Amino acid sequence: MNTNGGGDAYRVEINGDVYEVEFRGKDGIVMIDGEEIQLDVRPKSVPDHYSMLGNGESYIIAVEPRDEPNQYRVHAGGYDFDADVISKREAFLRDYLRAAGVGKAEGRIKAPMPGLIIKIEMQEGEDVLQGDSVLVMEAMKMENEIKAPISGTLKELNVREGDAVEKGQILFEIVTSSDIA
Amino acid sequence: MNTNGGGDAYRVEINGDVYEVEFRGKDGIVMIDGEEIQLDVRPKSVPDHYSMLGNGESYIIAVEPRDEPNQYRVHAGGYDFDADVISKREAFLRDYLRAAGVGKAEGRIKAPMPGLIIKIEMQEGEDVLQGDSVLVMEAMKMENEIKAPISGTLKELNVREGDAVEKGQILFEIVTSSDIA
Amino acid sequence: MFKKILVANRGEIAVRIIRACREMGIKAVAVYSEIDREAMHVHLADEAHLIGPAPASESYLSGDKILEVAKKSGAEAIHPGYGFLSENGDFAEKVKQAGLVWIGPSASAIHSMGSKTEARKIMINAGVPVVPGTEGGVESIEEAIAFASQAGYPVLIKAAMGGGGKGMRVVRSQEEMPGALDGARRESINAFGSPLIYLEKYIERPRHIEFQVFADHHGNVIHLGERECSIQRRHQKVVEECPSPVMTPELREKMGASAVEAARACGYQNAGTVEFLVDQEMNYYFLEMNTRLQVEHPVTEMVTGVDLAQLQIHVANGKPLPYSQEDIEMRGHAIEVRIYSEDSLNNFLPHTGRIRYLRPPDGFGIREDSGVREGDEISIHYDPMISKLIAWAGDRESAIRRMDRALAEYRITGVRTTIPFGRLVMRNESFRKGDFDTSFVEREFEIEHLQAREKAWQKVAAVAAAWLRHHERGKGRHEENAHTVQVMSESSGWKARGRKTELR
Amino acid sequence: MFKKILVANRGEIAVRIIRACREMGIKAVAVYSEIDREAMHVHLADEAHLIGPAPASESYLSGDKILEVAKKSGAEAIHPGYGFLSENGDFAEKVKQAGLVWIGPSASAIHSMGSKTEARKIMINAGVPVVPGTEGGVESIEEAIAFASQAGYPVLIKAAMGGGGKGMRVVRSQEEMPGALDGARRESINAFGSPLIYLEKYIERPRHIEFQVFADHHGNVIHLGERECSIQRRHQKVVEECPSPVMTPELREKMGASAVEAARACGYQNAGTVEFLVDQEMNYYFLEMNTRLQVEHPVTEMVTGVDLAQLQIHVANGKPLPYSQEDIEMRGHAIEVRIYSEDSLNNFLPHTGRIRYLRPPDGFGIREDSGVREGDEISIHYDPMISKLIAWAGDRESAIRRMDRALAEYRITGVRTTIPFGRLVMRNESFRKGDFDTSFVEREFEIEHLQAREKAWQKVAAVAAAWLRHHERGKGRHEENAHTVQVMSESSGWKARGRKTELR
Repeated sequence: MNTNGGGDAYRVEINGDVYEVEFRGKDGIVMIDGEEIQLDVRPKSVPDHYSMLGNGESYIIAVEPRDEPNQYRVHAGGYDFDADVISKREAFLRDYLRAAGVGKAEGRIKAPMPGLIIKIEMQEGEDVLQGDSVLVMEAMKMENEIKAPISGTLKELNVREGDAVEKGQILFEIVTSSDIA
Repeated sequence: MNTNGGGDAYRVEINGDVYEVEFRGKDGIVMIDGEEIQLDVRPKSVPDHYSMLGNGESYIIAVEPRDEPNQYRVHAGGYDFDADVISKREAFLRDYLRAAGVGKAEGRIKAPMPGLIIKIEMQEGEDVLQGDSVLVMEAMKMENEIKAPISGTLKELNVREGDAVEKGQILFEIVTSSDIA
Repeated sequence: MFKKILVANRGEIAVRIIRACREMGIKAVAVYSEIDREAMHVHLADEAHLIGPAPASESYLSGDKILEVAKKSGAEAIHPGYGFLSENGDFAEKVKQAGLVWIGPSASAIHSMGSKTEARKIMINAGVPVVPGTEGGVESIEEAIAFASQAGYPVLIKAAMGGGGKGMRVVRSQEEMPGALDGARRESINAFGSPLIYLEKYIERPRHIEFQVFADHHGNVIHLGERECSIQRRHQKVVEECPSPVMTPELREKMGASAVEAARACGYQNAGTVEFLVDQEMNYYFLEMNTRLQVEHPVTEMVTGVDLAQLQIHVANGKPLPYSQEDIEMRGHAIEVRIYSEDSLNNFLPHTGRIRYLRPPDGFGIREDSGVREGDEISIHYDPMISKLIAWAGDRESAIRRMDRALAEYRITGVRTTIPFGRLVMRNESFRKGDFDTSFVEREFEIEHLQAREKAWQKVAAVAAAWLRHHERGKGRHEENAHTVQVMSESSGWKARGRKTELR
Repeated sequence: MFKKILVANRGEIAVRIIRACREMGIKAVAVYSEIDREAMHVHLADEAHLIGPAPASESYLSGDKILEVAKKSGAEAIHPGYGFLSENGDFAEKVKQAGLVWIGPSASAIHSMGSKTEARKIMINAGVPVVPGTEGGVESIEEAIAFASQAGYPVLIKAAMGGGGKGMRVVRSQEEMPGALDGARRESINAFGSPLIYLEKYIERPRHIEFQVFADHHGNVIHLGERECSIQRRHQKVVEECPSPVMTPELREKMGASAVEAARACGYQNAGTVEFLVDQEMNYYFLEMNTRLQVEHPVTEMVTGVDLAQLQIHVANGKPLPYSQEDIEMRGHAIEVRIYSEDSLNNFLPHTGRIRYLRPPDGFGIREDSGVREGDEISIHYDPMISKLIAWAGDRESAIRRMDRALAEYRITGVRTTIPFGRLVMRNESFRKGDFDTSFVEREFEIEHLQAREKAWQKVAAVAAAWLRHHERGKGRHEENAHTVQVMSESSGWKARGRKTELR
């Protein structure tokens, strides 16, 4: 599958779309979903920015420093993309584990900013639907509803009304039935 | 003269004007020509910039990286200033040496940019007046006359017509009569 | 003319006013909180004075400290900007009593318009159309339900002292009423220090169109045309334009006359904005009057050519308006996109952090009003607005294309922003046609739509992310095995690395 | 409309054209030399192709390579910008023969106007006033001296194929003639590949006023008012404005009609500029016609509201001008200051180097057309212009104050710039009064004047420089004696450092 021994091929997932990207040799040849691109990438002298020429097409890309090792927030063309990049090897492993029922949906909700919990709308153990408001945080003088990103059961509600929370602190977890099974 | 032992006082020369600046203690008290200023300087997170509050007055200052140890090119208020900063100790020494006839006027002319010498207007050993054109350099498609900054005798004309020169390379030296004496 | 003005604000509006002062030859005095020592308004001002800790209540809302600085620095007038003390009539009065000039309307006009209920009464008397609503504040849930039953659902709960969408709730049925009342009161107390709320009939799918008015101290009142501000998220404007795509010269004349009437009715002076709701049949209703310079004032400036901030100072100095109504001419079209530090992929949640890189676009027709620079921190203490990007062009279609081009060029890293959202608005079919209302964002921008970006750019992002991962792994390995790599011939380096990866 | 355009240029004008394409929904193809891989125009374009090494003769002047890229990329038209191939009629012809559209006038118009002597003849025939001069090129020193004796000194030597001040010499007496002829020829050969020069009567203290003209392919020709370009150093414009402070509506109509006549006389199409010298009695003389977009076109755009770059593409596409002469309305006043990488303290010598920090000003009325960004290198290979800063306001006085404010806010480090010079111009009494001519820079800006800056700022600079020296010494010592310092109590740290200094 990969003439270079499998180490230079990646699976990239953005908004549910999956791209297979493979780097071939040092001449800047990249295969993306079977299409060959002559790629020239230059890190800019300014923070986070890269200039890319792909078959002559010109792009400026900015990439945010990451919280998670495989996660990249890419700014391209005025849009933002959250990309998950794993090597082919990791992808095989992940697929295998998922097929075997191991692994967990991403139901752990973190505080998106520092703030104050002013209202909790649901109780631990309750069933929630995607989009339900679980709690209300105040930050920057605004009330912000924190909604359930997936449907499931509300577990480990780690905060109480009046708590001050730090950015990134886990607020609650939603466990799907497949997680429980 | 200086309660801290003389190490925190400086003589600054800009465009022929001389300022005496002394730093007193750690509370940001600065004396400039006898006037007391409460000074708060903060290096900015961007290159070369500093924010200064002096008795409540606000200034943004940028300072270029230096070629010479005592020389600072300061951008302030949209203007550029070439400042020469020496400590009081160095100032005493310089005054003493000058009085004793040691030291040299700054008659060494360097190439202000990389370029090509296309014409030499004067010969080594000739007497030159301040403002006389000594040679013509071409750079950026323009002919640039290199003029004598002081009057004196042209010595060590180190370049010939057709030479390519690097930025900072010494082109020639003008020796004043006092230098010779 | 004044020699020195204190600017009682921070961020882009403080910068805007400092620049107006500079251009008029007036010294500008900034005030700052402890975390704002490095803020842009401090750097650009002629003087800057510390007024307290980060929380606004102890600094930018502390009128006494600000007055103290004004006296100490010898400022003759105070410009409040928008937000903070700008619509605080008591402070305006204190400024006057201290012998200083308040750059804004009189305390009584601020008080009248600050109370939504009183403002309604004045407008009704002046013959300006208003939305049906409760005559005064509503205290009990029964009162609220009684009004809603009579006027018919949906109704809107609003904070009597409010503004900017804070303390607002739409109620679509009786069941929603208790929770909505609670929430609105809580926000109102937090934001305005008052639990007073009132109810209005909720106009379905209205447009939000406002008129810029200006009055001097000599009885002259003019308007400078309208602004279309229907593109809102969480009841907060995010894209504004001038003129409105649905305005006709006839309607402009009629609504402009109402706006001037509204200003006259409350004895108005200086810059103000009369906000109207316009329904699908182009009926308009007085919504409220903002007694200050508006965030979105630049679009009016670009189209009329009038510098509103300088005009405020001019008028506050007692000079007559240099323009009559006939002098105000509108040319071309301007659009503003507010760049907030928010994650538009994540429900517009405010995003705090340090701006690592920031470079706005430039070129013909592009204006940026910014309050922060590279290296600055977006903290939880203040509004998360980074800047306002404005595009002017000869016609609306060209202005939209120009804004789209500019947004694509804008580079910010370190915080997430509303730039991607702005681009999607510029490319939205309904927006391009001018066919939208205040429900635009919730109707057109389901979270799924926000995430479904141009696929071509998504592919580029995928390649870039893969390249980075690849490159980082290369680097990591290189450091780890520096010795091994060095003894390899250069040409076989890549292959060696491939093999190494297999082994780990 | 075109789907793809190749931009045969670099720097700010390439960026300007790429943006115009973007805003019209057209793909822009950039070309670049080896040292320009990281240049701004490459980043902003949709496509970018390498065309050769750094020297312009092997890249941006290589018409064949550019045509090759145009074919490969599928571009339908070529926009040459200004400089490089923009006034090369042979290349314009080649483009046409390759089946592509040249965004500019016909090869014959370029050839006619490119030869200063032929242009003079055409203008004389068309009844446009010209400066007395030699009828053709001058080869011998005798011819030159004969003309000068007849017309009277001073006379001006000019490169027949020239422009931009290159190959130009003022000769005030017969003794100066030989050296001046040599120098002018040398520069002309280097810059334009031709030793052909000619002589003109030198108009003492003239103003340089030029008219923007526009012609479509359907016989319509209009002008878009004038630009005042008298502020020059080394015969190169550095500050321009629109309108001219001395223009009257009557003179504008008269000169505008001459400009339109000039364009008609050479069968002109697309954007062009007719340059006039205006003497102290307001007589005007045709100087030359530039058959391309002008560096200073933004001031016209700001005042007329017309996007000249977009209009060029529109007209080249064969569409009729969307404006008649009556539609062109001038509003307010615009000033441009060119930001060059030059040391204004040191005889405006070009300054090479890497831009360490760059942040332009912004706000109402401010436009920046930039070709470089932070981290970019100003090399010896190309023009040292960094950007053009433009300020618009309702009147000239306000535009000057706005420009002054903006220049004071502009931050660049790493290279020396014309920003301080720009500020001095804005604050110069003669400039403010509009009382100046092309000798302004040499008359008002002796090197001594350039160095004598505002003393208040000089004092600030002195304190800053001392602080830095002090701070650096502190730091150095701190690192050296980290151990010693650590054991000292914090409160006595400074005193200890003082003592340490004494000992070294």
